[in-house]
Amino acid sequence: MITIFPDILILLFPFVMLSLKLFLKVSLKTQENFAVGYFLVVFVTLNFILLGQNHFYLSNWKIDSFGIFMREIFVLSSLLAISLSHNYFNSSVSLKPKLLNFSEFSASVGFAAFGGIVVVSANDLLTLFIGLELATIPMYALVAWNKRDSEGTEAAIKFILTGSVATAFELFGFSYLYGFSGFITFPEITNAVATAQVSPLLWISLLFIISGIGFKMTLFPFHLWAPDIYEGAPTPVTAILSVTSKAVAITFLTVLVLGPLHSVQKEISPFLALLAGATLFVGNLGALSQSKLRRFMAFSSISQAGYILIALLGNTPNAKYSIVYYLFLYTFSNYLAFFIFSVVGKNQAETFSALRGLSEKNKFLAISLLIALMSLAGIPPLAGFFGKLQIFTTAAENGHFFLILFAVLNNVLALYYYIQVLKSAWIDKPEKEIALSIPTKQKIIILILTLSVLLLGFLPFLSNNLSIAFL
Amino acid sequence: MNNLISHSYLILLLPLLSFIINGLFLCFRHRKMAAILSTSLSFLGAVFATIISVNFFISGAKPILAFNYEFLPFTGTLVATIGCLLDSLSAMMILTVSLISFAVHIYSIGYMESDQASGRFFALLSLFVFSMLGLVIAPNIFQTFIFWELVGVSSYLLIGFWYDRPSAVSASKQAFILTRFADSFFLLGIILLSYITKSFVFSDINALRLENFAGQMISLGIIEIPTSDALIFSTLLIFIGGWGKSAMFPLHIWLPNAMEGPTPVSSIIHSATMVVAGVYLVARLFPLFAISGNVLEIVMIVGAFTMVFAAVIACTQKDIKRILAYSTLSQLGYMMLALGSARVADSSIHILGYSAATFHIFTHAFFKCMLFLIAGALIHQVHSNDLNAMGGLRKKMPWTYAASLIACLAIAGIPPFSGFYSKDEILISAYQAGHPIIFACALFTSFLTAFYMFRLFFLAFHGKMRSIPKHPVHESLLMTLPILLLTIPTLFSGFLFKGIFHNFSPEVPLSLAKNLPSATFIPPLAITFSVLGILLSFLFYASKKSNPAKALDSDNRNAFYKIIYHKFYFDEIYYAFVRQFILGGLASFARFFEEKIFGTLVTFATTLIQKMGVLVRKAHAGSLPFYIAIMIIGLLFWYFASNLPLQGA
Amino acid sequence: MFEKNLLNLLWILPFLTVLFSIPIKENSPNLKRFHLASAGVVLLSSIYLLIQVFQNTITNPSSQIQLLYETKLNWLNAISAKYFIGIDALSSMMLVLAAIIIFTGILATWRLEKGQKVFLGFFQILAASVYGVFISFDLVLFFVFYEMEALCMYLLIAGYGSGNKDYGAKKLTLTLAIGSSMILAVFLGIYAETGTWNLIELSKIALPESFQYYAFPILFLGFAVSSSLFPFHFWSPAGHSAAPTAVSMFAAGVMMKMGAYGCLRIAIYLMPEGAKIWLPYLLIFIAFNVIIGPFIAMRHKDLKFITAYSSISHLGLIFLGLAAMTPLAFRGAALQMISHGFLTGLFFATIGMIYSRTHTRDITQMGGLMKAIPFIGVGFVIAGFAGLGLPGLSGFVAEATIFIGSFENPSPLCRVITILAILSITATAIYILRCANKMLHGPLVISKELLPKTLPEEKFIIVSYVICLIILGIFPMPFAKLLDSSIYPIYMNLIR
Amino acid sequence: MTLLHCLILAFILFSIGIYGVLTNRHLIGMLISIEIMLNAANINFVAFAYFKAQDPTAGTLFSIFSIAITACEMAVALAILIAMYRKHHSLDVNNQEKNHE
Amino acid sequence: MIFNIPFSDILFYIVAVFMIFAALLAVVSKNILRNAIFLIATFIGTAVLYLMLQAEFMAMAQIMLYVGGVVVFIIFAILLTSRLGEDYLSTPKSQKIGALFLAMTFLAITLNFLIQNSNLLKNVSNATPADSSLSAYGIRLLSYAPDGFLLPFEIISILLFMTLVIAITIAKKDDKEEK
Repeated sequence: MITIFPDILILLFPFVMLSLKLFLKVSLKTQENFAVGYFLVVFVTLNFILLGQNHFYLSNWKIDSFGIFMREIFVLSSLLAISLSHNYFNSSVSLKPKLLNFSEFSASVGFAAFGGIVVVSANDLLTLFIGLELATIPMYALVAWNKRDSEGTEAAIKFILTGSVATAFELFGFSYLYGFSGFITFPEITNAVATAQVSPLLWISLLFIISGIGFKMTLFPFHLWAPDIYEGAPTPVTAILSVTSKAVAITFLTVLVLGPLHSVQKEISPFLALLAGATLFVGNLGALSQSKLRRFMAFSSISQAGYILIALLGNTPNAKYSIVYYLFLYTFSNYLAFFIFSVVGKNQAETFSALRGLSEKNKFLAISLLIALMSLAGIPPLAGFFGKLQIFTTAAENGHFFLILFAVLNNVLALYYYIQVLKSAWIDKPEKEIALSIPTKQKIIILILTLSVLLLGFLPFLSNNLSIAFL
Repeated sequence: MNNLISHSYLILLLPLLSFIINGLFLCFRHRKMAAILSTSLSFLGAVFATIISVNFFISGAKPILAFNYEFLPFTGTLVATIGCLLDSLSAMMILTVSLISFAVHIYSIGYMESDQASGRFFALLSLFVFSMLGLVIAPNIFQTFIFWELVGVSSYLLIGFWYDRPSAVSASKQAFILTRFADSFFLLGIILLSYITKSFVFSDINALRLENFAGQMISLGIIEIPTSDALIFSTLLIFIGGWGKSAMFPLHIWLPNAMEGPTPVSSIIHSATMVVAGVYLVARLFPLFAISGNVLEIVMIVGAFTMVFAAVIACTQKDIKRILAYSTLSQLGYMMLALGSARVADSSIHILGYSAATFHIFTHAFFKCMLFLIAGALIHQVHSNDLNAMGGLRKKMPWTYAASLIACLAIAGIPPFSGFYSKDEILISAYQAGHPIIFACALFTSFLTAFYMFRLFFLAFHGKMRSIPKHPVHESLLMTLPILLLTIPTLFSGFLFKGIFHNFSPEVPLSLAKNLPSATFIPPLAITFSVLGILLSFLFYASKKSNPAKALDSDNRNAFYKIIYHKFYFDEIYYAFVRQFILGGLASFARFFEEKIFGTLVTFATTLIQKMGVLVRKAHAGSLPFYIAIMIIGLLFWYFASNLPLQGA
Repeated sequence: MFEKNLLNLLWILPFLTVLFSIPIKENSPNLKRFHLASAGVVLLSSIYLLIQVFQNTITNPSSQIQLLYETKLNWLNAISAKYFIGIDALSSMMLVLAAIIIFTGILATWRLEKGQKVFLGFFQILAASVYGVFISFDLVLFFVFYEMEALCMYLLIAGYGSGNKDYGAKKLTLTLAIGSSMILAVFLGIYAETGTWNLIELSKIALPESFQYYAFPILFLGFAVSSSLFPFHFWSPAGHSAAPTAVSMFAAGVMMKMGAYGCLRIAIYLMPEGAKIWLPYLLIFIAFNVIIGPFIAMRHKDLKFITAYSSISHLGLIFLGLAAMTPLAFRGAALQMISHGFLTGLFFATIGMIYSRTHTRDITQMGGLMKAIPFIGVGFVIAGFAGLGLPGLSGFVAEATIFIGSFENPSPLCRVITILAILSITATAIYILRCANKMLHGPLVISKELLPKTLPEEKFIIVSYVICLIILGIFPMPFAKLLDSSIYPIYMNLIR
Repeated sequence: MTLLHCLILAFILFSIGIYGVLTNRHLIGMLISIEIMLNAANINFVAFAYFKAQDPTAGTLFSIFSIAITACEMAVALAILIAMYRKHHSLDVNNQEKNHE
Repeated sequence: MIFNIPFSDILFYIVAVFMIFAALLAVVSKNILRNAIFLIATFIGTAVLYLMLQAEFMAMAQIMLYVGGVVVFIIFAILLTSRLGEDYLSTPKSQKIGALFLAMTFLAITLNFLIQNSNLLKNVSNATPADSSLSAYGIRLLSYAPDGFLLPFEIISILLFMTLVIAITIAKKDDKEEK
């Protein structure tokens, strides 16, 4: 019973938060503490679930190891996003007005997390689709959360319009998949794909589905929205977008590609490989000459999406394992970077020049930033490297050497732009002195994240625990 | 005897000790101590060397491998060792080097007295002696190369001893680079030779027979040649090493320039010992050279040409050290010529050439060293190298005058002085081996030698003082003593040791020349030429009618004289070559390639990526319809590019 | 057991040093003392290990690779990567080299005024990374250590360097990253082919020839990037000229050797067939390094550029040794790695000392420094002599071994390049003497008061390097024999 | 009336939607075009359900759900539009095209 | 010949043409309110099509949800945000041509695809005759068997609730808190 318990907890979370505001009228601080505590409890509960078994609830609600780990990632991401948003609700940050409606905000975050959980638990196309929308629609709203900031609403408009087109793609894809197989439940689709003669209907459905999900996962060339939206959204939302949203999308693809479409994985792999290669290349190119941190992170996360897509080229247990492992490490690294940016951007716009002189003002932050960015760049012994190594190993087992070579060479480009950021923080002298203060709570979180990024890759703890569950 | 031999490592150890102690501890603050230590160790060394070599010759002159330490094994048989080979040649060289080094040490105490850096001087001098001794006792060619390089470096350091003088610095650089240039061929020769023979040891190399390699081929990269030819080629390459070190034409230019160093250095390194290393090398590998086709002829021609060439230049110079340097070149040419002329036309060997060359090494070392010391003494007094500043020193420096007369007579080849005997043998050898033109050249050069040496002698000591020295002229004991000491071998080494050198005969795998023509007419002829030279010189420079000032005037001369005076402009050619061809040509091209061609490629690649980055950045300019359009285009793009079989099978 | 723990400590200790140095106050003299002590401990342990390995190798000679003091722990089970470290002859010598350079590198920053804590911290991480590279025998572990240096290299150069430092630092870091990317790709390929990362196991498996055909050049060139083989040498002049002294010493002395070490230890060892196919063609690149390198050095005025191109040409000799594929040439290459480590360390150390006094590296603006700072001048000259292959110093031993060894390879191209390489030693002499003469000799240009006397720690640095150069130059035999025990298995793989 | 006809109709509607979304400067106009595209997808579902699928109920139900989802999306979109209108007083696409880069 | 065509086909063509025209007008019409009206027309056409495809429930839902829900939303939004009839925004001709080209290309490619694979679309399955009665839908909708729709049904209720919350949050004025 404990297996379903966390799902129910997350489902209840938005209602509880709304109740807190509407009926109990508790203060913002209590709300924040409660939300963080709530997700912590869920995270801990998730860790108690026995791994390695498949559970089904209501026939179609599937909970397996992959699902549990993805839940952990969604919960973790929500937890971190809510802690990150603390500053933004309490004061004006980054020269933008402060955010309002915390309870609705956290409720939306909770809904998005639940959407992710739906995606990973889905056993039919419809649930999958609804889950995806459940995870996406709150994002549209979250981007627009700062109504008093015109950039935010503008970004949200772009986001929702392009997103709806992508939804149309997805629907088309699903309709053809349904037309091809005649069913919407996974076991039947699996059957149809495996036994029936594979027809172009399947391929066109895949084309549409991948194009649609490519939007959410920021695959080339459906990624164009990302920089604008990442830039326009409030920083915590950007962080959620780059982690939860991406995690949901890759989960969606994993559930499909390694689930019903498993038997045609070989045929899809060239497509996926091309997508991955193009995505990470374009992401890296775009990041080369940026000056705004969030926009920069957008391109960075585009290329990360390319890397993570590579994992789908591998065999089932390894691929799932790699995705989970990578997402864990990516979550830590990415949030670490965003936490630092939010601290730095407290009283100024979040641009590269805001970082200037960081190493002199605050060594701790500067070192954390170094660790975060080098982890994203995939430099050992930091976490990001091991995630990438795992992904590459997975793909290598199926012989995608040229993609791997291309991807690792792209790492050099990535290194270049991460170094650009580091240059601002470590080398450049500040233009004007702006005081830096870190609240103790954030300091602790940054410390924890730094240590995780530093150690989780090199120490075999996480990797081996995950591998026991999968392999 | 065996007891002594077992301590033969002392030959190397004593100077090395002196170098280390001086270099590390005494060099800066205790320069007097350094001088004393160095000199006394050098004295010990000289005594030890004398005992060893005398013992060696007395006990029958059988080659002994005194010690042989493994230095670095390469492959099975190819092992680099550091050892000590005592045979006639090396014993003679040990004796020469040690004695001269001792003399020069004493001399240097006086000569370097006022120099603040004399500690360093003695350290480096010891280093040189160590290296030179290591070179002469080498039982294998690898050790030869090691010490060959070390003498090169000590020569470099000593030429550039006064490193704040730009001329000294550039001379030292030139000397090092030119010899290094030759050495690179030497090294290549060694590697080629050792590749063929699988051994570095002289006894193995000298026992080679070309016939053993019949039918074998070896690739030199571009071409494939028979192994026997490769062997000959490697011999030639090794000779190029000697070519540079012994400053044969056209690599000779460094030697006169090397006179920028302190005079004791010139005397020991650039006249008596190091520069004969090339000759020594050829002598050491004589059997190899003998079988190697025409290499000996090349040796002979190079030697002969350098001999005449240098002698001609020497006749016009005004710098006494340069005169002596050209004289050294000329004498080295004699030696090379002697070695080369040992090969008779019908490819038999006239061993007299070999013994004459070694004999001349021996005698020349003493009298030339002495001449340099004398030159140093003169320079020390008048503070100038220029003959213009000298003259009439006969009365002020009587001992020196007497000694220099002896030395000049020796080099001019007047009996009974040592030079006569050795030079005589060279002439005979050249004549008997059937090289009449070479013989004529040698004879002519002996005339020139007498002329230019006495030109120097007369201009320096006779006539009137042409400058007023700042200090009163006197003879210092420390400087005169070694000069006088060296008169002893100059006087006696000729007729005393003539016999010993006749026993110097390496095992040559060729038949010895027979039916040699009689050469009894040569000694008188040679003496006549020498005397003619002396007389002519007297006529020009010392007789009543002569006008030294006019004789020394180099400006109002005809073109021919000027060309000779400017050493046929070889310095200028060298500098032009280095600046225009090496630095301006090759190096500039290399840098051009690196920076302009290759660098442009790299810049292009990075710019390309940057530009692509800008393009991608520009694409995200914020236009919503554009984004949607790209999504549609993307869908269509992947329709075609995704490799999915969309058109059905 | 003690040695085993010591070996593990080698790479852990630098990290611990960084950790414990965090509470120490910035600019406190204890900081550098603490770091120096830690580096000293590593140095002593590495020397101790070298002696142990030496005794072991001499007492039990074997044709197999002799890995001592192995530690083998399960690490990343998912990809069956192990924590597998050990030491053999080659790695023990490289360790000592690295430890000496790290130790002296810390000494060379003794008078750094600003940001010492960060500098030393990053420098220790660099140290850990090279120690790790030389002792790890698992490809993942190896790569982790190999790539770790990218973490700190940029900041060390861009933060503490001189001149066009940001540019140089980026060029260096990114070019090296290209190399390590190539390496990683091939490692993954090897893993996909065999399912193991264990170097020892892999050496017993013959990889498929077609795989070797594609993978070898990528792997070899990947390693060669950090050893600045043409056409990947361009980082070296820019990077070295920008780097601070200690980092230059490290980069040229150790890091560039890591690449050559990898070429020998991994590329040639694991892919002998690929090596046989490709190395003859790679000789063309090597020719550039060996022959054109010194000529470019001749044309430069900046000391660090000269030294960088000198390094390029010397590393070309290492590659010549590797490409000749004879045991003797391999040994020469290994000797050259160590020898060049010392001599280039000395070079960059003296250049740093000179620069700290003259504030210029343009040799035409200096002169007569021998008068003012004879100690440093002598150090520079000795480094120069070692560089041009003077017998008695280590350079000669290595170069002669390489030449003799590579001449044994009968392939025409190899012969031609060997011959040209031998002849190009004159060019080396030209630029080194030109440099020494312009800078040290002649009349003193800068007034003597501006040139402070040689400091004790500088004397120590110079003396220790000179001792190393001389020991290796005069007693090469034990080292050669030691290296042979590591090289022989590699050669056996090649002819199997 | 065959499956093919229905699918063709759906694609025609989709293309019209594409044209509309690309040419309409009014944000609500764009939304309307997107609605047409989504509607086309639903036609597909129903057509497949009628002509081909083995589980026709599922297809029909799917399209009902998708209508609901679309409605949600529209609701949120319009909410954002209204929020934006408050700020900008315009719903012109061109008004918000700032040069971001 | 035209009489050979069954009635259903003729009806289909009529409906199709109607829908296409309505959709075109909904897209190109210059008045935003008119656009919305034509959208209704399109939806009604779709509903008719659904009826022809024996999806009565679907047709009902289409009318209720789309016409009654979405379009009303849209019209409200139009009324809220603009003054009637004054909202015509002209688009550059080049953009129109580009869009037309893109749309036609898309259409051409997709139609080509369909025609290429038309054989795949012919095999009409008659595995189970569709039980399109409302109760069948209802039972299916609330069943939690493996092919039941209870789960999506529950989840979509959450989705709707969420939409409610966030749409209100986004659209409402924050006057109270702004002070």
